[in-house]
Amino acid sequence: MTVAISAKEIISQLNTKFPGAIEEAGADSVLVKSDSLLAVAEYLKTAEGFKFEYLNYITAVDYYSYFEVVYQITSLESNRSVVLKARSYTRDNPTVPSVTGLWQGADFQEREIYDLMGITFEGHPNLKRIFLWDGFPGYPLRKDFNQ
Amino acid sequence: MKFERYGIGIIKGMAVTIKHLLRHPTVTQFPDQRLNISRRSRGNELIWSREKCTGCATCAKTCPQGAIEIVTSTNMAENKYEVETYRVDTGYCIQCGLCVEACPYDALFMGYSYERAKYRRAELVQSNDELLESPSRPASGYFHPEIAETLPKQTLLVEKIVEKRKKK
Amino acid sequence: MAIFDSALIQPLAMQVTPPDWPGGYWWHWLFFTVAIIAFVLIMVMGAIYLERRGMGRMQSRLGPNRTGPFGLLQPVADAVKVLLKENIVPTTADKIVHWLAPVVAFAPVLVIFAVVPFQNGAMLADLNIGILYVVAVSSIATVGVFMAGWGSGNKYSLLGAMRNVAAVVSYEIPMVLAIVGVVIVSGSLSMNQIVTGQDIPYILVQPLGFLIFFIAACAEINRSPFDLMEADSELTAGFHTEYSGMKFAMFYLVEYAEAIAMSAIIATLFLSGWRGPWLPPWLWFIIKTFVVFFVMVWTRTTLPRVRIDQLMGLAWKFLFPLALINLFVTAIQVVVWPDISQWIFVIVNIAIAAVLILLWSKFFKLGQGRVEV
Amino acid sequence: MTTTRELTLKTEPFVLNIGPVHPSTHGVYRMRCTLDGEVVVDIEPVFGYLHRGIEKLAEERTYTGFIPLTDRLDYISPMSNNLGYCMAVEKLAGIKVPERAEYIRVIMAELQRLANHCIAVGSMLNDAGAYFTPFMYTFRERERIVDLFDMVCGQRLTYNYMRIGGVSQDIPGEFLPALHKLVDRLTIFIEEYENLLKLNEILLARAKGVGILEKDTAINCGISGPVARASGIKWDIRRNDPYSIYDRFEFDIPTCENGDCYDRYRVRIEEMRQSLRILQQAMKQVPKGPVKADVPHLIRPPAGEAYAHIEAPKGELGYYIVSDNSIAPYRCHIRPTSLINLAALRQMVKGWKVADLIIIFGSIDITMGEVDR
Repeated sequence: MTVAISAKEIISQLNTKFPGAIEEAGADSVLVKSDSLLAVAEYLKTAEGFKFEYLNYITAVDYYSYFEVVYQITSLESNRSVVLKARSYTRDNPTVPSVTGLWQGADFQEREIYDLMGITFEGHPNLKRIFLWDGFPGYPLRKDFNQ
Repeated sequence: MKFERYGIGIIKGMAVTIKHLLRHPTVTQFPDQRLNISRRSRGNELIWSREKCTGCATCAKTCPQGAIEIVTSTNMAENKYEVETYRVDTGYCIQCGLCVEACPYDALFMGYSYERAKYRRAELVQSNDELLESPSRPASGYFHPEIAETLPKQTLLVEKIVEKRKKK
Repeated sequence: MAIFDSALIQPLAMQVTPPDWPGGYWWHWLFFTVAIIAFVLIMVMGAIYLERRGMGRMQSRLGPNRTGPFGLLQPVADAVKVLLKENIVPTTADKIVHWLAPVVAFAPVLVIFAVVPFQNGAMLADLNIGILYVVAVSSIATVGVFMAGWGSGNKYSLLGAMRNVAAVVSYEIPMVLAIVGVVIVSGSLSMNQIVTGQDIPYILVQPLGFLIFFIAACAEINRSPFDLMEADSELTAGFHTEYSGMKFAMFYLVEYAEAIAMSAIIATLFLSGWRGPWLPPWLWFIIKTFVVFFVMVWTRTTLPRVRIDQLMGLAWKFLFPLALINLFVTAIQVVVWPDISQWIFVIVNIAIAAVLILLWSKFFKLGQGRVEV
Repeated sequence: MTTTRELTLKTEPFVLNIGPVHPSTHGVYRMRCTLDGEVVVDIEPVFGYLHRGIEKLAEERTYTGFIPLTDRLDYISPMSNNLGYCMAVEKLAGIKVPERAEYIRVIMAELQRLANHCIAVGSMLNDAGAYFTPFMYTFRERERIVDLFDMVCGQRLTYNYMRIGGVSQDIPGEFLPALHKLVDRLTIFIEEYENLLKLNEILLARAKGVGILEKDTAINCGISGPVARASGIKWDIRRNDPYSIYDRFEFDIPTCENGDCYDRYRVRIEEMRQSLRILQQAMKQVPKGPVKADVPHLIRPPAGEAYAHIEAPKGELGYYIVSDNSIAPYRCHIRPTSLINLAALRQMVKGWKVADLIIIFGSIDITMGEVDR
């Protein structure tokens, strides 16, 4: 059974490793500051005892005051998973670092989020619109998208 | 020893196809031979019962496509709602059957008929009397088990091995 | 069948000389030209019907059964439909080449039938180099196919045409070597004499040769599993992607006429042509042609398509050495033991063929083939 | 066996546009391929031809009203889509599903897996070039399965059968006997189908060792489902994160080592066998009882978020739903199995030929409805 790893378990380790990187720790999710997301993700992917090498999905939610990007990563060996979250508090040009370098599977999903939610992923090699055409006005999944 | 590379696989495959040459084909020639469709078939058109409908508009609220339009007025004399217009845009309808499930008064049925294509888009918008049940548009047993029992049994491909297929 | 009877009494050594018809050569040529064209068209219709119905039944469907009794008129209906279609020429096409290609592809196929004996001596021209003529003429159709691929100005067409040229050039060699085996045994290049010499069908005397010839013939006329030129799942329709209407009909005709021609040649070379008991010879010939064609339909229904490099590998690494060995073995048999009953060779050759195929199958490997880019 | 580029002639690369309208792109997928002769140098996938904005539509529909739209995601396996979505909402609202409904759901999901693999295997082999025969056979069996879906829910493609808290209607009385017959029939069918192409030499040459997906790449790309299992990742959500009542059944997770096209085909066939095993166990145990929990039609789950994932036929299908305690989801993200499985396509096809590109693409088994959403 994929045990959602309790955030408390890793929060202490992450706090010692990356002081100040954790914004908030929920019941089964860890909210990471977006500028330290890459470092935390890489640590979780490679560090012994974690090995979260499988990226289930990336998605983004528009909460009006901020955008939240959600990553669920799973360790296939220990059968545990954890949800990472990163927030971007601007609406004009929200940016989150790209994790394509860590997980290749993030490529299309980040492009999709960029296309539909308008979040720029810094460091993405090919950040173009994926479903809609170039020059499509607005980002449809944003809550203030006007049809 | 595996006979993987001496043409054995090819010969085996060719035996399968030649066996099929002698079997009866599975297909049905549609306009001539018709199989019985499912008793719960969600057919082309919605069927509405004027008597049972109270105008509560649950169906309209449920419809994910917003294809149902219902206009009611109050009949003060009998103290109930009177349905003035019941209009379904079957062009938008996706035959999901949620309206039939939601109807608290069993006033809606899915259609059992098929081949109900129309020549004009405007004809797809049906209202009031066009929606009533008629011999050409029977009601299906979807969510109405009492109707399902009266309908003919569905032809199952797995049961009906083709030989007995009769021409209608 | 009175007209054929006069042909029957002809001496076997007549070579190029047409039979002694009332009115001379010209009547003979006129009759057989008309007969061949009619034969090809009718056989193609039969072939299309057989293929579509047979394939349908093998795929547990019915196949066309609406037009005429048992759907027999379906090819006619198809022909009428396709002839009434608009003729579209792409703007990027090379107009002249695009127009000329179907003609270039179609003509040689008809010409092949000039030397195919429908009955003893019943043929347009009993060339003493008949089989050589077939080999020479049948490759001309490739030029038409390449013209179609090039002239269409479509990348799919070009890819298909290139594949076709590569395949035909490669498969000519094992095909000719397989034919040479037959020629050595029969001692003649004339199609009619090859048939008259076949007391035992050469499929038994030359089992390996038959296999090689059949595979090579399939590859040359784009029949599955070697239908790379029009691979519908890869190249949509290959070289005739951009063809419509009458010109497409020509290509369709070529495809089936080629298949019929190859079936006829296989029937002649390996299945003892028009010879057979009870039935009239021409009927035997048609039956054998259709049997061979049915095998082609059968393989088409069952087998997946090979890849282009595997196609080449099969020709050069599998068929070519086997054809050479077959040729040597046959030559030795004919030269060293010319008087032994052929039945002994039948047994020996079948054994040799089985051993060779098993041996080669063990070492020959297809697959892989990734190129580092 | 890889040959280096230096050994061959230098050629000019050209761009071939495969799709969006092409017989083997399984919908409206488009690949802009750079070819060097026949060799694929690079591909650039282009999506979006079927984008309907389903995630946005979900925000404008009620929780129940979105179920019919999930049918339209992966239209080859709508039951699994229904199941995944309903499970996500149940997780969000904390609804307990009745026992009988769970069994019906499992039966439907496994039948759906059979139906999906029928299409996946059939169309992959059809892409390999066997002229529609494997496709016809599997499609015939799919029709038999779809008959049962038709019986329970009245539609043959867009089932809309699962509901939040159960299923829409109880199965009719004739369902279980028909299921018994179907399971028997499919067991026979799979054996016969194995004879058709399992050891076919041409298929082995075409598919074995072709389009290898390494295990590390597969994990890194987030590949799931049969494609991942063919690469040797023993990962099945039915076993690793048992949902519904899958922990009550005995079944194996078939895996292969090489991760080539042939392994993907083998894994799918084995999974069909395992699905039949689950069905055999499940149909004996179906208990009596209600089939739907008492859930209001306009359900308002408490504010929060939930991610539920199931092992859909194509891989991990997940729904991430955020609720704000209204009648409609605040955000509904669908983890698109097909889109994520395509992430490794570029690495898989590089250096292979056009024909391989088609079969590799076919072996991944995608549905454009799910890729573009």
